[in-house]
Amino acid sequence: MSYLVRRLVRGILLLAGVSVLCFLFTEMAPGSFFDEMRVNPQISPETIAGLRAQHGLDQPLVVRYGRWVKSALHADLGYSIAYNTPVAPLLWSRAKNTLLLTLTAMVLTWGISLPLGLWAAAKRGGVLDRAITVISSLLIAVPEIVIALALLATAARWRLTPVGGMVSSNFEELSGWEQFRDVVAHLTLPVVILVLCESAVIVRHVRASVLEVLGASYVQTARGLGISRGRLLFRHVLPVAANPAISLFGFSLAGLISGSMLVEVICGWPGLGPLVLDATFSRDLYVVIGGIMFSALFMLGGNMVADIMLMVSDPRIRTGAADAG
Amino acid sequence: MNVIARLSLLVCLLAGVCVAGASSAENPAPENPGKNEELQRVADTSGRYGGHLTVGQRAEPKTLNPVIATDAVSREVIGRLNADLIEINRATQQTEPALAKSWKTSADGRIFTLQLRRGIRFSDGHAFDADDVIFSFAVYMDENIDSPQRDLLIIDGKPMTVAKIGPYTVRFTLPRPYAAAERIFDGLAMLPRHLLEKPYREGKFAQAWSLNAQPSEIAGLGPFRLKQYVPGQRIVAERNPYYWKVDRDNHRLPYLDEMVFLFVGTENAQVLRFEAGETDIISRLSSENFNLLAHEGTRVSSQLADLGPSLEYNFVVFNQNDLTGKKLDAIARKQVWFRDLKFRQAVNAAIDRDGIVRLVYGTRGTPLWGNVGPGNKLWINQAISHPQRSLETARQLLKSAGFSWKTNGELVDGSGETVDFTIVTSSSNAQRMKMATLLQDDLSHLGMQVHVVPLEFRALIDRVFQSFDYDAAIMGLGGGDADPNPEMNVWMSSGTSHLWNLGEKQPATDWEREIDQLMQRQMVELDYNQRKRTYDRVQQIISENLPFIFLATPNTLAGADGRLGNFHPAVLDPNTLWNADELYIRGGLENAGTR
Amino acid sequence: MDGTGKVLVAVRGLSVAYTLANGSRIPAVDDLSLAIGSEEIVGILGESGCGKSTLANALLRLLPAGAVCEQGEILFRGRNLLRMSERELRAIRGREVTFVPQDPALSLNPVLSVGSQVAEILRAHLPLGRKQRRARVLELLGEVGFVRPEEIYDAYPHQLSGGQRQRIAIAQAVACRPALLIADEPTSKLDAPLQEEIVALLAQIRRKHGTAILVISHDPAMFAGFIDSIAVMYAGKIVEIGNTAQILRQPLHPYTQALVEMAKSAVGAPVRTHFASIEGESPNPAAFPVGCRFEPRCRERMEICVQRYPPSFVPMPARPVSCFKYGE
Amino acid sequence: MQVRVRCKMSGKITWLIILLVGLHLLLLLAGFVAPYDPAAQNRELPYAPPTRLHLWDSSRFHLRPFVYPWSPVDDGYREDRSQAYPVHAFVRGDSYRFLGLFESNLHLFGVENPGKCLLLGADAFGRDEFSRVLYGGQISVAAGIVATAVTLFVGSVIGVVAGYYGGWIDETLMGTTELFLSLPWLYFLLGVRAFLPLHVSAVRTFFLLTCVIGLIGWARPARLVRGVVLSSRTRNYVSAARGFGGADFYLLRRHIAPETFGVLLTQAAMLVPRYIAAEVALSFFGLGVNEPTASWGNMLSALQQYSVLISYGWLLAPAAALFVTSVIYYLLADALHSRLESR
Amino acid sequence: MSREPESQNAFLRVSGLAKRYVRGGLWRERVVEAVRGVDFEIAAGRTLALVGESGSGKSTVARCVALLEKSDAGQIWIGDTDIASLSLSALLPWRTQVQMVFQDAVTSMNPRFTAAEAVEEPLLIMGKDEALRRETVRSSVNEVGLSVDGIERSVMQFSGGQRQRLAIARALTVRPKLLVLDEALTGLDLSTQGQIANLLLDLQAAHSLTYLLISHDPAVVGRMADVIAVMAGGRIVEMGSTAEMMTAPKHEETIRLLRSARAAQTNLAAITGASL
Repeated sequence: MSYLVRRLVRGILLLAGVSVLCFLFTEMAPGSFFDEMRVNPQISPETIAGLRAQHGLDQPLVVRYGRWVKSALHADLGYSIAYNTPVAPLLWSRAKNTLLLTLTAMVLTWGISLPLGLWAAAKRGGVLDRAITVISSLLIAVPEIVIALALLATAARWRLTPVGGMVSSNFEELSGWEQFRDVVAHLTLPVVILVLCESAVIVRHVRASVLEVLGASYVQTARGLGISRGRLLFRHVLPVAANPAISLFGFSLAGLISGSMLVEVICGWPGLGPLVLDATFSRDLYVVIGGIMFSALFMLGGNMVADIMLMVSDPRIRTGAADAG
Repeated sequence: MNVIARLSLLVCLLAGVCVAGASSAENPAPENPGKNEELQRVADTSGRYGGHLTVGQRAEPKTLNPVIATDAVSREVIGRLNADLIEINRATQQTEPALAKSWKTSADGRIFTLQLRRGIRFSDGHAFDADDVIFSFAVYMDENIDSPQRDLLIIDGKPMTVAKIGPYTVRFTLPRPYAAAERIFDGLAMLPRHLLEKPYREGKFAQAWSLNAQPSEIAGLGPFRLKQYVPGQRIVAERNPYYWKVDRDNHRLPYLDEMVFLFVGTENAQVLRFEAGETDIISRLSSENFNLLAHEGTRVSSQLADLGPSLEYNFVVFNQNDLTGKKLDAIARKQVWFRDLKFRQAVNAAIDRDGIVRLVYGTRGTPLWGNVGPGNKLWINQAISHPQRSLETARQLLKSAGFSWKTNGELVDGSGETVDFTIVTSSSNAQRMKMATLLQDDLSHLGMQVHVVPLEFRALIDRVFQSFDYDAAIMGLGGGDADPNPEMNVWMSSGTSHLWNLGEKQPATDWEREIDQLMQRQMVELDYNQRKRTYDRVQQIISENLPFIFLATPNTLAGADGRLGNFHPAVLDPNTLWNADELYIRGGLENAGTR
Repeated sequence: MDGTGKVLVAVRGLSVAYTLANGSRIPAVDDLSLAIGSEEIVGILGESGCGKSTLANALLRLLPAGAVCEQGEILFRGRNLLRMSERELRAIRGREVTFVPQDPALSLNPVLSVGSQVAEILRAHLPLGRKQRRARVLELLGEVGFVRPEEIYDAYPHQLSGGQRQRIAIAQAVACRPALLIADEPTSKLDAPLQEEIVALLAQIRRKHGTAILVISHDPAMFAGFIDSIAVMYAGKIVEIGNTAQILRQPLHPYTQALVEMAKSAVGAPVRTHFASIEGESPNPAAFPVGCRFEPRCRERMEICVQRYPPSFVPMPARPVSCFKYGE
Repeated sequence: MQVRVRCKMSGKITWLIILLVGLHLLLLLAGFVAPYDPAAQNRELPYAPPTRLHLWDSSRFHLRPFVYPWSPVDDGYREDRSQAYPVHAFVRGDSYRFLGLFESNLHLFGVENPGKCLLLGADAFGRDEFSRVLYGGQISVAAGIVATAVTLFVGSVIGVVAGYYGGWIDETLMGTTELFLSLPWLYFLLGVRAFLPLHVSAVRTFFLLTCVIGLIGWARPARLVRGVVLSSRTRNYVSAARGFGGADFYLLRRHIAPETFGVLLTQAAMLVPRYIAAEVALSFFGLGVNEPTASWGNMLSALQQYSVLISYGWLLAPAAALFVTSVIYYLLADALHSRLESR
Repeated sequence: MSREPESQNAFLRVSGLAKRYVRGGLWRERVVEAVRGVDFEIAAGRTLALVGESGSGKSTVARCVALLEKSDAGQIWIGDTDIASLSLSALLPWRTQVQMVFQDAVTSMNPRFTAAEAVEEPLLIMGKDEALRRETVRSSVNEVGLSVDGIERSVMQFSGGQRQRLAIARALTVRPKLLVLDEALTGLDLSTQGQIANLLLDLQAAHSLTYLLISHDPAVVGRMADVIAVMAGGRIVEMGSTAEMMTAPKHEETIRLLRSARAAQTNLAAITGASL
């Protein structure tokens, strides 16, 4: 079987597995969407039971799963209890924003982490290397939510950037260029938070893999032939060190949808994060399951892209050569 | 790397997608009141037209359908787009005419005849009349729709009936006398029959007026009408040019051009964005955030309001539910203590309520000894005693109930079992978590081993309402209306929120039986003083028998941009937006917020 | 040294030592002097561990971590390489002094096309445009013996055979027409037929461009017919220097004698006869003998050999040799 | 230059280990070093800022530092200069169990009652933040390390097996990691909480924390380890050992698993602080360390409130402690790694 | 192709050996036929040399014979048993019969091991007790001419020649009958190469070992092998006795491979004046 076929089969199995486990997990979690209404003294249990029946929540798990699969095959991914609409459009309208945020963040994260990791490895033990060690430890040690809040507070106090949302409320009145600037301004803070939190880990990995490559004899050879340091790092070391980095990149691609949940919630970014988190806590099951399926799809795609990138970037893999004979 | 180049291209493309949006159109100027319109004049209001108000909401509304909306944020938006027949004035806590310009109550209090305003129109220009009222109630009462409001309209298991008497007259018949029945009408939005009858007939009512509905499909009688919904971001509502209220100078309300509901996600974000000037109004502030905004805020100007005690009451409830057949033997054993009044009294005596007010509410709160707090001026029983914290009293009570102490200070009951129980509370509510920690410490002075277990909200609800798998819980109730009627389900032994012992077939104790009778009586009693006396007695019984051990109530705290006029926050929900039609921006057409 | 032209590189009294993690010092090259004339091909003959690779690396100032040039100087066109900044060195490396590495399998970057790896050297040193570079690379590839340079240009190292890879390495090395090329065991990892081709290629490069070459090998057979002079190295020191014919025909040092003997007997002997070899192994650099370092393995050892290191004697013209056989 | 760096390496490792031992000793001896009982509330002093140590009073210099008590004012606290409390060493105070063994009430330092020496200020309940950081470290660091160990153990076993056997085993296991990476863990946590008894003892909480984290976290290290194994399984010495009839388990144990140490070390240095901080999230589901027991995670969760974070900066102390710990761990892992490499 | 009929006392007989590698590509898979229809046999106590360019398939043959890889087709007979058809567990006893010495001792020993650990590894795997292991390691190490002192050092601290000796010692611990020497003499100094070759010759005489020698060095092959088989493109293109092959090679590949060595030698001879 070729790689792609194997991968696709695995992907389908994965999606099936994820959906089954999602249903089991949601079954395990206590409470249901309508439970919040129980606290309201003015709503009767009969009403709640009626609503549950209306949404088929009183059906056995297998029946619900069957219905969901049917709906998933119609590309609806189930029906949101809270929003009273099919899940897929609900998700998609927000997924676009999530992608905008996470892709920007990812591009920046890698754009920053790669050179930094390279530099730190090249000047091992130097000031930058130490600074990176300390700063990345700081970023890893402090919970993301605290980092995010601190940055938000700074931005709010000094009026550096808007502190939430995706566009200003007068967005429609702006000209095209102003609209772009407006989105960028709103994007800044969540992106900075994401970049900080993500790069802490990536810089370290990049540094480790670059260190490994720096010792390779072809790097010594290139150095001996008078290739300048920067050129050596970017042209000669980086493409090789990229291999482990690409696996990591695969992770970040795979985590595109799910990775920014917290930041989206804190910054009020209108992405999947707030929707799915809200749905999780309000037990709007199908939105959660839809969100998970969505991110599982991304996970598959991300890992696949990473593997393909590996093939593209590493001619040894690409040409399927190696140790024959 | 090539890939990165491609990705950045994708980013640009996506940005393009998101940037492309509709261009805005100018709002129509408010139309002068016509002759045939029976408008309501708000005598003491004046303001100036223009501007928009941005409100930060902690969550995204789920629907714009008033009949099926259950969550607070949806209702907050819906409330601005719709109007009721009779309203509760949040400032006075009294009812006043709205779509019904007047009403008459029959002597036995069972028949309400409402005169509707003539000549007023829905926000799409379509006229409003009795048919709309009849249609609305048909929908609310439809069993297949399971509207949360339906339960309000069912009294003693029988629905109230509605009849059209004339084009502008409707009559409501209650199955039996019902005190303050007119208050029910607040919160029952009148629906446009011309728009909703079709989906209703087709059985698709629940799907109607979802967030994705076009503005043209939605019409209401509220001060604003839907202009735009951006998923995950905001709802923009624009002035309803046909709104039925005018100000002192006969200018048609509302003053604001637009209201923008921003979905900010969290309480933190709500505060941050208010602080940054991105939103203009904020409600349900915690005392810490209130202090933050008061002391360190960077807003150019803001008006913060501490409205004093709210209607919310926080309490500890011990699990006294009937656990037979529940396989919860460990809890059943502990219920011997929980059912012992002296035990509860001891707990009550040991609680440092002042500490709660200081540490949890930063002094912006009030200790509570009963279910009606000082915020509810009409109904509080001032005679209820406020005993000071006394560990000595608590120890005496425990001793007299047969408890004793081991040498290491641990409390044991008569049979030698260590008093050890858990308090569950919602992990998303920082205040109640703090109360639990304080309580734990207070009770440890009595030798009780108390464990605090924070639970995610629905998990908590599940335990308290369904599985009864808990020892004690800290919860909060109230806030909806000042009237005793909404409390029926809490205090009636058969009530759905009779938390300490849910689903009783009959009252388990004499005092519960007495409360049942008193509550029934106050419900049919039409005279305020008579009702007050009855309800005072209920409060008395509760404070003596401690089914709940009351802790404290937070103050209602709200804030708004300094340039917002007619900002009159109230204790009742919605604290800040109840008079949205009267809010205006001082000093110009531009919004005060920085954009 | 009877080189043809003026001296290109002069190594004077060079000592290189490694310091290990435990702090012990290991001398790899000890008070070594050597001169390479321009357009000259000099061979360093010695077994592994004798310090010949360290010498080669020292000439390029490419010593691995932990190795330090402790003494001496390396004069390249009169300028001391040991005193140069990294920047100055970079201008020399690859441009003036280049090298062909030992193992072509490891010395080429696995993820870059070989053509671009050659172009990299040009890019680093010569002000050529992209197109010019490519043309120049193709020319170089032709020069090192590729029939279809265009196809090779875009190939990756793993797609090439060992010999082809070594040709690429040579193309890299000669890309900027260097004055000196250092070839450290350029053929030891190659199949026999290829060794010959590479040697021929190196000889051709000298012929065409007048590049001085320093070849390092353990096999005297490789030097025959293409090297001008040979320096024999043993345990960090040069024990004998002379022109190739002289050394191979009449080796003076017992060590050289043994090496030449082994090489001569390598082929043609009957099946299952024992190979000629020198008993024992080269001494551990951490504990070099005080006296002659070859003494423990020497068939002609004398008393004095144990006591001190033999100075350089010149028993024949231009044939310095460090052995007490020739003096004292 | 390079030489000196190398020589310093082993010295560096020694220093880091000494630092690390010191840190852990400090946490272990929390009862002695901390001046107060970490659960003792001072309801008069909510959010009291760190006590300032003084050497000068209005008139003269004192050799022994002393503190002034905080007195509450409108928007915070002011020092009440009317009375000074000198700081004494080896004082009697709240009792604790020394090393969990015997009762003691001797503390490294303290001031006389009613004075309070709150080195890092107080939390919402007026509890001494300094004492809580020390006590909290005991649980958090242990949980972080054990959880990391569990994660890495599970991750490396699965990664090694997947990378070594390849084929359908690899497909299956890597599919499983993808599955695990995409599951709705929030729901899982809710479910886990529902199945547990309400009150979970400290030991079981600890066990639970580590299990939950380990269960959720193994997928990433598994994939990283797999990569290393993939490249190392084709090495000649592995083939050689197989040629001697070495069974898979032998090969894995003797040859392949040691190759993964480098990756695992790097991972460990990153995961320990991450996991300690992860308790912030877990405590939301009631799976964290419950009040009044301190842990760095549950202490940090107070900072999830914006107003607290802004107004009471000293409550970041556990983050600072976590930061210091993680820097030491990271430097150590890095040094060990490069030592392994240079061998 | 000429072949000496020695089958009556052949220790190893290989017939029709084939091995394919499947390389997974993104879209499709590629099949590389490394070895096709290889037949040869080695008499007990004799040496057969497989000669060929890198990539000619000789290493694959070596790995198949040394039971490191499973062949896709063909038989490998040792006595009456086709070991190619055996299951992994049934193979176990045969592993003591066939051992492999790799080209680069650096890569064939785990750098984390000490010399003693490396040498005793086969015994450890076979579950021998410690005393026996120690004794066998001692005798094997002695046999390859190394001192037992210092075998607790890391293998990385040994020189190339010493490591190759260690590798041979390791192979000897299980008393094999057939040694597969995969370029075991390549990349060493002349002196060291000579020493190791001599050692191998001595061992062969002492234990009547059979060698399958993989090499590209005509000097080594000419001295050590009784029979030379030349491989190209996964097949044996020419096979014959060493004398025959060295003096009268027929196939162009043989000529190419063996000529070059002579060329260098001719040069040397020309200079030194020695005669061949």
